[in-house]
Amino acid sequence: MPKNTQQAGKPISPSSEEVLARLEQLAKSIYDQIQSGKPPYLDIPVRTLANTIWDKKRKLLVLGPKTAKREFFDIGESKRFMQTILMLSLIVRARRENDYPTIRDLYYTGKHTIYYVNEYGKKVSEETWDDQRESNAVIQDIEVATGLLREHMGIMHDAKGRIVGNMIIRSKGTEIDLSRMGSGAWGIPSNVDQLEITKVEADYVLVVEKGAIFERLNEEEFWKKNKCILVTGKGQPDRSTRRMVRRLWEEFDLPVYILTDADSYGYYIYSVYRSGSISLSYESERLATPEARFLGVSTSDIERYKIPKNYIIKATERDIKRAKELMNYPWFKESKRWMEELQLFIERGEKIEIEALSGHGFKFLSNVYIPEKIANKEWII
Amino acid sequence: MPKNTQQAGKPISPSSEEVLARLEQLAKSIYDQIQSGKPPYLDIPVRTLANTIWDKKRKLLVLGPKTAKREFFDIGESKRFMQTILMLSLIVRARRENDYPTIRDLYYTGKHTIYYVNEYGKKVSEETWDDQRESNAVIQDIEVATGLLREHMGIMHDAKGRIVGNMIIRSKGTEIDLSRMGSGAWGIPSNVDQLEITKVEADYVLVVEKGAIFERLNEEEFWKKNKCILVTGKGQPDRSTRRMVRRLWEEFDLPVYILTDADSYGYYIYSVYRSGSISLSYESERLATPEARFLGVSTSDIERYKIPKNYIIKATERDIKRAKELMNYPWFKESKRWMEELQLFIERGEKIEIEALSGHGFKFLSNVYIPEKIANKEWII
Amino acid sequence: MSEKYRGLSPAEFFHRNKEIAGFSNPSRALYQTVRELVENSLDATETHGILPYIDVEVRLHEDRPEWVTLRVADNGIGIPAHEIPNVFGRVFYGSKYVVRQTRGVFGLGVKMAVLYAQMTTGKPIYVKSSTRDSDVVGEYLLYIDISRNIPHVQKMRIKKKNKNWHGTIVRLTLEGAWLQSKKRIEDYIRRTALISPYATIRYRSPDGELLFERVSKELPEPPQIGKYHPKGVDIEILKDLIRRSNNNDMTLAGFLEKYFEGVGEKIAQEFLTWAGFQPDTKVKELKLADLEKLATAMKNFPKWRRPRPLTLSPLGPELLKKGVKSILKPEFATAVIRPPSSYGGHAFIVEAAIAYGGEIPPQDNVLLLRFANKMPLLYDEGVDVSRKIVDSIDWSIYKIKFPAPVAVVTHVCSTKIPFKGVGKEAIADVPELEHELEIAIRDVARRLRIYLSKLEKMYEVKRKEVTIRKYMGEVSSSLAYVLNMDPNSISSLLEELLKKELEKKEVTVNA
Amino acid sequence: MSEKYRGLSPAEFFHRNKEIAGFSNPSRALYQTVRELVENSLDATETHGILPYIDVEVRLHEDRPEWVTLRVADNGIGIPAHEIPNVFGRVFYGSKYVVRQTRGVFGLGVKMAVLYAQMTTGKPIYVKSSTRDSDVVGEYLLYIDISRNIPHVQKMRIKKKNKNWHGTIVRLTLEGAWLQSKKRIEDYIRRTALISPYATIRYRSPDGELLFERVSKELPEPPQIGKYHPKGVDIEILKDLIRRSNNNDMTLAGFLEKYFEGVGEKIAQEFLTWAGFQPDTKVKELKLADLEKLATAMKNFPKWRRPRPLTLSPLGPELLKKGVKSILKPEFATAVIRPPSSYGGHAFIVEAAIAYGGEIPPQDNVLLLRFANKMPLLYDEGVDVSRKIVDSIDWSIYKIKFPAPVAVVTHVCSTKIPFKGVGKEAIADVPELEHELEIAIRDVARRLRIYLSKLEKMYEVKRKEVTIRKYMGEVSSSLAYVLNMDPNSISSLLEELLKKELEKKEVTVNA
Repeated sequence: MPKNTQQAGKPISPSSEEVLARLEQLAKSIYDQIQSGKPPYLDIPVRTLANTIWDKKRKLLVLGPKTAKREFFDIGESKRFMQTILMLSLIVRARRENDYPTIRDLYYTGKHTIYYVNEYGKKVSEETWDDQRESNAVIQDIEVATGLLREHMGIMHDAKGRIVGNMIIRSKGTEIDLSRMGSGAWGIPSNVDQLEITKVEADYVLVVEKGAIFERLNEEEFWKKNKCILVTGKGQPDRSTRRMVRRLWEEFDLPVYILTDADSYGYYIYSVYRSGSISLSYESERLATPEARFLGVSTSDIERYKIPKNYIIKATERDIKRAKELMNYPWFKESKRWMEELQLFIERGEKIEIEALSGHGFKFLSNVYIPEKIANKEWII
Repeated sequence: MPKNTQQAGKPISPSSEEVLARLEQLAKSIYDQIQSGKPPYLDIPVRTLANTIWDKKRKLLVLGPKTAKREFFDIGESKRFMQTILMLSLIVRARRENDYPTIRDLYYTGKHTIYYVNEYGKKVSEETWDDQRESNAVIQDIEVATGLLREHMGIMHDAKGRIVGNMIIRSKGTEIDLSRMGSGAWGIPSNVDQLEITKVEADYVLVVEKGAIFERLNEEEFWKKNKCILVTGKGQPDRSTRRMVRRLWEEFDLPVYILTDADSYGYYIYSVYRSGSISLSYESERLATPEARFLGVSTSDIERYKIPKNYIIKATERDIKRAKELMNYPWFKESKRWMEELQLFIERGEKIEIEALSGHGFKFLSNVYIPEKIANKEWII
Repeated sequence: MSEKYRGLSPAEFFHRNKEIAGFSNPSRALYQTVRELVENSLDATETHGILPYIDVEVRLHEDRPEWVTLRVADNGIGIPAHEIPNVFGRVFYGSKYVVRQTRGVFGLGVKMAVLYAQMTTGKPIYVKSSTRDSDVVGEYLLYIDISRNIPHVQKMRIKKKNKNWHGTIVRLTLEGAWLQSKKRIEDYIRRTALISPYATIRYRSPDGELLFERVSKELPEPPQIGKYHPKGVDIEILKDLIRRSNNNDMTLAGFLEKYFEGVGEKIAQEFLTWAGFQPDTKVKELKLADLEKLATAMKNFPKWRRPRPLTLSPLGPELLKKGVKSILKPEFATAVIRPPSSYGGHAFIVEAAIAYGGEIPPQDNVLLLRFANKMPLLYDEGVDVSRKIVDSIDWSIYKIKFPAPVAVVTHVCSTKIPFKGVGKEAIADVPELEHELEIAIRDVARRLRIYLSKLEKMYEVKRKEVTIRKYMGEVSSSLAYVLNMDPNSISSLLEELLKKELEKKEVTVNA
Repeated sequence: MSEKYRGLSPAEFFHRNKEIAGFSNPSRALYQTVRELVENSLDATETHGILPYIDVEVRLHEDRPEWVTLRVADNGIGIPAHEIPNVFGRVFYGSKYVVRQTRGVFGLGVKMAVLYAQMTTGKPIYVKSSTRDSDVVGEYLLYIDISRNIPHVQKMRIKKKNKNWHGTIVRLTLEGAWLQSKKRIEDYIRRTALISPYATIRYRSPDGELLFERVSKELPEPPQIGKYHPKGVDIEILKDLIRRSNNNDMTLAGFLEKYFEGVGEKIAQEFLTWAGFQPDTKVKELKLADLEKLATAMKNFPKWRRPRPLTLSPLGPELLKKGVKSILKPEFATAVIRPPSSYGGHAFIVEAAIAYGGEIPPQDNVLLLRFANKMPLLYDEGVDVSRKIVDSIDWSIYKIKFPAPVAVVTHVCSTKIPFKGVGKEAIADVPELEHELEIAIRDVARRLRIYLSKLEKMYEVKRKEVTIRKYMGEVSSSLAYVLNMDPNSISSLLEELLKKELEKKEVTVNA
């Protein structure tokens, strides 16, 4: 059953009027403090591990109730306060003028020099921000303070994802048939919530870590032969790819299978589709697919599929360290199978790539590995 | 006028029969040597700067007449000879079985262990190849030896490019309308030569270095308002993006404008669209767009568009070194304007990003910069 | 062929092996000569309660550019006329073979200078001296008879004193590399003035004149001659003391009480019982094996008292601070002294100072000035115990971030400085000494931290005001845009709120 | 208070300052004592044309674990019975105050050992010796009278010789840290055996016995006593020589010809004219200023001949190679000797060896074994000239890639080794010496390269065959797949072609 059938396929983005209202309300609340004689502050939900809660029932990371009081008159916070208000005004301007800036555009638009005299009496200067990490951080603050995703605010990013399959999407009044892309694919746009998914005829979603494997499976028309939606995020997935996968899972109740290399980076990518990043837990309700299934390639497949020794790559210390970190993620910790798999990876200190399966023939992946794994329910969750 | 009107839009890939024949011929020539009692060798065109010729008339880098005799019985070359023959057999197998392997698949498929006794009497072992650079190198050797591109041989790669505009492509019997992608775009496939471009209604091609800028311009429907084909390679372009741009230029006689950051990396990316890499000069007849025009952002635009000082990034030593290297490329050397621009970059030691123009407003790039530059013919070539 | 055997005089030995004493080349020899003469002059003054006036002059020879004439004059106790030839003309002759803190210890330094001068220029040393209680002045031109290690007087004059002058003037000419050593010599003089702030030092050289006037008339208590500490003796020292006692009836208990530092009747009895000796044994009757047993027991007995500091003469924190301030000219300086301690039977006292800001230039590492028995140590800083301690300290816990204008001064006083080598430039990391030095250095560092903290707090309030005003314009204009309001009205409200906020805080700092 | 002046004996001086001579602690003292005694024994043998037999024994005291008894016996020329007390009981007494290469130079080492023993254990040194031309054996138990620097004979026995024995046996007991120094001592003995391959050295210790039997009966030509080189003199040396000449009629020309190395009538005349002296001047009439002028001129005259190597006694390449092979057991070894050279009037000769493979373990840096006047140098390698040279060489140009099993041996012979310090462990980078050492080291490295090249070439042909066969299977099966043929038929054809190819090449190498 679809998780959210009433809204299946419909655009989810808040309207422009609603977006603008929420942004303006934030400014208003600050002005009210000033007018009533109170030192102004912002209440920002805390984005740290300590305020990140694992929702056992929904199997998601969510932001906890803690908030931080960012005071303008606190010397350690006044700059961040200023940056937040400045960024807010830039985003408001873009919405009022119907522009779609990138986060880099916002960085440049808000960056300028402040001249002043310092505590030692010298004339000096300072930038509103020095690098994009600062401007990005306040965008995140505004996201959590308003409950809006940056995409809803019209902020664009370098979208990497590709998708093909028997599905139709309505975007800007156009019907797009993702089964008629020829050798190409549809490039997933920044704001997936503005899309209407009007038709999906598939048994599952197959998400492939590597773009080259996607190209290969696409050229072979694997999605047609196996009745699936084929997606790639080309490595670590961007927000729009994750959003698309979640919508297919949530709104169309499609099983989601993730195919990565058998290494801690691949396992981490699965983790990003599955529950997201701890530091971005405020996003996970919209960007995570909590029931995503790890199809492969797993460490135990080395034995099961008799991968030759000279296809095996020695895991680095960084790989092992990363795997140990993953073992602390709740969605891995609660899974007996995942803990077994990670423990095996750590013990063996070996990793293999998807392409290592080609030792059994170029068609082994598409004709044997994927269908058999799905048929035999040999995924990991 | 189209450069190649008789073939405008038609698929260019050689047939499978022809591809197979050329590959088999290479093996036959080696067997003939052995049968006639000669130590076997391969005649491979040399892929170095010394055998790279600048075709002044066509404004292209081309391979010169030099070839290298790769002898099996030469201790320094026998492994490479073996690897070449091994790779040849893998590619032949893929063609015979209608597979589309990635270069990584080929790497794994051909990688196995050779056991032998060394000159000191010890039992040792060796891999057919140890990393993908080795297997890639022999793929390139086969390309130059047979005159086929890897895409013609059915080898897939991680394709990054996106394209939108008033154009229709026929692929695998499907008509794809690139003006009906909604907020998304069409992901350019690996083998562009199999595509038939059946209709193009545009005044020019705009190639944007950055994916995020592409997303922004696409969401704004810049291509509709300005009647152009909008392309991105997302940084350094892959072979299929370059091939698509060249086909639009060559077959449909469209001016091609390149938009990058104002730094030596951006200038290099222009260079790759323009004439390709010296080490891959054998590709340039198919992948280069010799009359590509550099639209911006240029170093002189810092002054012209009054870019604020705090938007300017200090160029690194690597940037300066790269710019000096670019000055030695024939297509830069022969251009008075390019030499001026590169000299200015080196002198000022400053760089700016496309997004720096957002200081003049979010719409400045699409409403002022690009249209004015094109109208005033302020590109560089 | 058979071997021919013969003895060498000490003068001949050091003539052949001059590098042993630090006279390895013309540059080092010149520095070393300056050092030897200045240190003798200071020993002749302050050790005897005289405020020093030292005059150092370096001149280059007109005709022979590689020749340097050095003249050092002092207002010290002088040297009796009949002792002058031996003091300057005989290796291993002097007044410092006692348990007492002095700069000179070997009875070698100035003789090496004399040797070096006569072997490189052939010129004799000129000495003029008069003691306080004498009515004559002695003047000599001297050589050392190297093969016999006795003075060779070329010229001598004893004349009646017509002024109340006392002191010593020494002049000699040696082959010296002035250009290569002038920086070190000036540093040495400057640091000597730091550690001797009660001294007036006049330094004239081909580069001009420097005058370091005393900044205090207060002299430290001069050191007294003391006794061996029982913990540091060996068999030969016992033999020597017994021989010199010249008393056939002296008991072992009496011997210990008379000849050793901090040994009274009670502790002597306790030790002898512990060691298994009869207290009434006659020392003259002790056999060599008994002496060995006694020496080992003295070394191992755990209850000896610590040596008293009577033999030492530290500066004290006030004088050290004055010296530091007058030479380094910092904005902040402080100094401390540690209680007396001992290693291997030798008493020692450690002093330290720290200086910050002012004319001290910021550097990536602590500027370290090391002293031992009031002598500046310029060479071999890298292997010295003070550098080891300074490098091991995390200076950020004292609020010092590098590059910083901070200097540390360390001073070790002892009857025997544990130098690492003959050049007397680096102090070895004897555990007891290292421990005391670290405590002293951290103590002054803590005091600097207090000063820096107060300084910081004063700027903190100012910084808050500056920072919030810095961002007020941005906040006002941004809010105004979003809310379609006038920026000035928002600024006014914020300004008002800020003033109220700042009134809650007020800080002053005494530098 | 007034000062009390007195003189110290040299023995008393070094008793007070034992660290100057390298006796700073029980570990170093034990090593230093072994070294002093072994070096004396070797000087007493090879310097006089005797194939050395050295017996070294280290024993720990049963009751006193910190006490170590050291016994060294040799078959040298012995010491005349009447000289034994002074040789062992008087500082600055010996037979090595001449211009000649010996290990001992100061006349101090063994006295320091005696001093250290008597002050730490109270035990006398035992000496037994007999000369070749004597019919008696002298035995002594000795102390040093420290305050007077004269020997104190506790027991003495002179007895008739009943065997034709000659040599010296020395035994003493000192406080020594055996565990901390045993590794160094064993290294020292082993390296001594390397540089003296004509010596048989037996080393017994609490860890067992090592025997290094001689691998050659060929002794190097012993060094002769020579004269000063005119370039290195100073005023005092001139004075001393003139005094010792005892000839009032000697002319300056005659003086130079008689007392200085490599000065004949022609060169003496030329020099005196250059320097502005009358050749027939009587030396006794020269004033001190004349001597200064003479010394300076002698130092600066550019045409003195290089010193002849009569005073030196290098090993020669054959003996050095034998020593290296017997101790390091490499697969390859070679050695070279450089022509005599000089610095500052001192003749020197440099030798070097290189060894590769065999029992030498691969290391990330060249294993360096340094020697001076046939003495192993174990400490302070980091500041030594040989280490500096070895580190500056790009060893890849000699076909050496690290980790590599390569050892370099350097040996400097001179009448005066320019040690950096008193410990006699590191040689200073004197330019003339550095230059010769680098040439020697590169020479042996070049010879190693030739050997490694030949080795490489032999393997090259073999490698070609192996390589092509290695890949033949892949080529055959790949071609067969593409051409739909049988792989074996292609392999057969290729095998036939390969055999023809290999017949064109044939190489052999003599290791």
